[in-house]
Amino acid sequence: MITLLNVFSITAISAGAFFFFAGTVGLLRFPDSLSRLHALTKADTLGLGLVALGLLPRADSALSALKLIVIWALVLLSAASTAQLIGRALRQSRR
Amino acid sequence: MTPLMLAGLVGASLVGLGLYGLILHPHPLRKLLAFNLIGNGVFLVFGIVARRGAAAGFRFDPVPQAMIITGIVVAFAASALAVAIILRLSAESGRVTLDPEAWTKPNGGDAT
Amino acid sequence: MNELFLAAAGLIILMVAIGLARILRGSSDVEKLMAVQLLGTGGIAALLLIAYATSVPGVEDVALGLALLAAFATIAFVNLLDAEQGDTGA
Amino acid sequence: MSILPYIDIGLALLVVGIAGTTIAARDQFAAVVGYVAYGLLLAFVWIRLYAPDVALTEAAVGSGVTGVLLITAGKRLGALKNPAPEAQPPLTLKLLIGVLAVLVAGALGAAILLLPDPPPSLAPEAAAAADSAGAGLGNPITAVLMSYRSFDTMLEKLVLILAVVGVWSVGADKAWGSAPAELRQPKATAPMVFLAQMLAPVGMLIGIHIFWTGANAPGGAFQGGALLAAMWMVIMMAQLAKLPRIDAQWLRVALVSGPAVFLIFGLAGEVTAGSFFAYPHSLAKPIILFIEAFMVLSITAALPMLVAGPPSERPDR
Repeated sequence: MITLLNVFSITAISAGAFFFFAGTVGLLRFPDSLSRLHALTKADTLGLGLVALGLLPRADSALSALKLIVIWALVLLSAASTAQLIGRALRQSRR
Repeated sequence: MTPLMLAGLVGASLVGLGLYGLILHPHPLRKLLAFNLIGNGVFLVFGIVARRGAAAGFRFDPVPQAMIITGIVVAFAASALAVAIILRLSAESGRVTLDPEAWTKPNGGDAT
Repeated sequence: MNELFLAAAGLIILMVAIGLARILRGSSDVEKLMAVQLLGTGGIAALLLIAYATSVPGVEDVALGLALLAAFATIAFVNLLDAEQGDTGA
Repeated sequence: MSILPYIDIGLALLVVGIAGTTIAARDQFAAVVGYVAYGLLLAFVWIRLYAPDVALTEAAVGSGVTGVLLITAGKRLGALKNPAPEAQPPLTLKLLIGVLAVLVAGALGAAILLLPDPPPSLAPEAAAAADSAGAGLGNPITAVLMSYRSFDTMLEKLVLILAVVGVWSVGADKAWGSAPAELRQPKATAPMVFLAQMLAPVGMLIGIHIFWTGANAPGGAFQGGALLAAMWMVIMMAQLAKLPRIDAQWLRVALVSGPAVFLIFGLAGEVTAGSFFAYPHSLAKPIILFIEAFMVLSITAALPMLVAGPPSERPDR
């Protein structure tokens, strides 16, 4: 059971780190601001979610585990909405 | 090189950077920002002392940490007061600079 | 296991550093807002990993606070940029 | 062979690098964004020093709210983007100041490298104080703030109020009593309103939780209050609420309530437990939480007022 959980943690965290890598590659390679914003907010949010998922089995208590999930939910909400806000501001500044 | 020493050196460099900015930037808000950097550096150096209390059988020394927390809030209050005074100063004088030469010149320097 | 956490944290910090360097060198003001966004996600992930590996207690609350503040700072910055465009554009 | 030292070095370089960017940045806006990023990173360093309480305070007050204060001020100065390049100081002066800064930083660094061994510590004393007066508090930092150094904490609240009074008093005479200038002029956009409506309730819950849990775990009145203040500012930025007039009765009561309650209990300690700021042993925890609740109220009211600045009669200035 322990090893199974460890494998789960390792897989999730490795995948999370990969998505951060992908997000940064997008940030460096994409041609314009809007697509860079897209790479940053989507890939990194997914990466954070996977990292939080991988840390779940290691949480001290049920409350800590719940907080990890809330952190992800909070970042999901704020990343999606602030991406909208930044995107709007980008479009307006280009005009 | 322990993490403690490293953090202390970060604090020392922050003080240096802040000092440089505080003296050289003519813009008042930039001076304020640089001053905050100095403050953070000082807190960090002070925090090293907090962490070194670990040798006495604790993971940290709570007294300096509590004082740093107090210090951060007081630093913010002082910054807010400084901002208010800067805004008032520029509203009265029409200038946004603390460059002494801009103030001594008869009517130059107020580019903004 | 802890070493793996740290390795992942190291990789994420490296990515955040590269991203920050790219963003803060960028030309437009609005793009610079992404720096805060980047720290709001990558920073929190690295923070959680490091704290779990070095067993710092109660780090979830710090991460919650950071997530809230990253959103707060972005809102404040966008708000002022918008207000500025409103002044000149309309 | 651990990776941790390399992560530490990388973090240190990153913090110093971003701090350098804020000093070197050409325009005000880039400097402030850099400063907020730097503050969030500094929270990492505090986590590495096993100081999550300080990390949270630094991130909330040191970087978040201070950043918003600076950017709001920059906008009001109309100098968010410096239209004309400012006169650069001469190169010799730059070099001179650079050498001075390096000398000061070097001296500090040397002092750190040469710290005495074994280190002096107040931890045993504080732990004893936490055991006696702050009984029942699992978080030694809260115990220190609320009992061992309680006088400091109360005076610090007074400093916050003094700062608010100071900020209000630099406003124009005619504007006295009216509300500070709005944090935002044009109509709020739909995503902003949505985000504020979703974020603020959750954020307030988290702020209250961090205050509540501060008795036993990292967190406390400052951190919780700062988060609540940030959420109040979000609400005002999305124009879901207006900035209060500075002569509003409730605002003033909220501002003063923290230190006032603290002082009342401190004086009561003189009568019941024999010394100023001493709490009866069995009631220490509920009393401390009660005082802290009012301190949270004070901080939540004070921080947005400090950011909003002096009262203004016109909608924009």
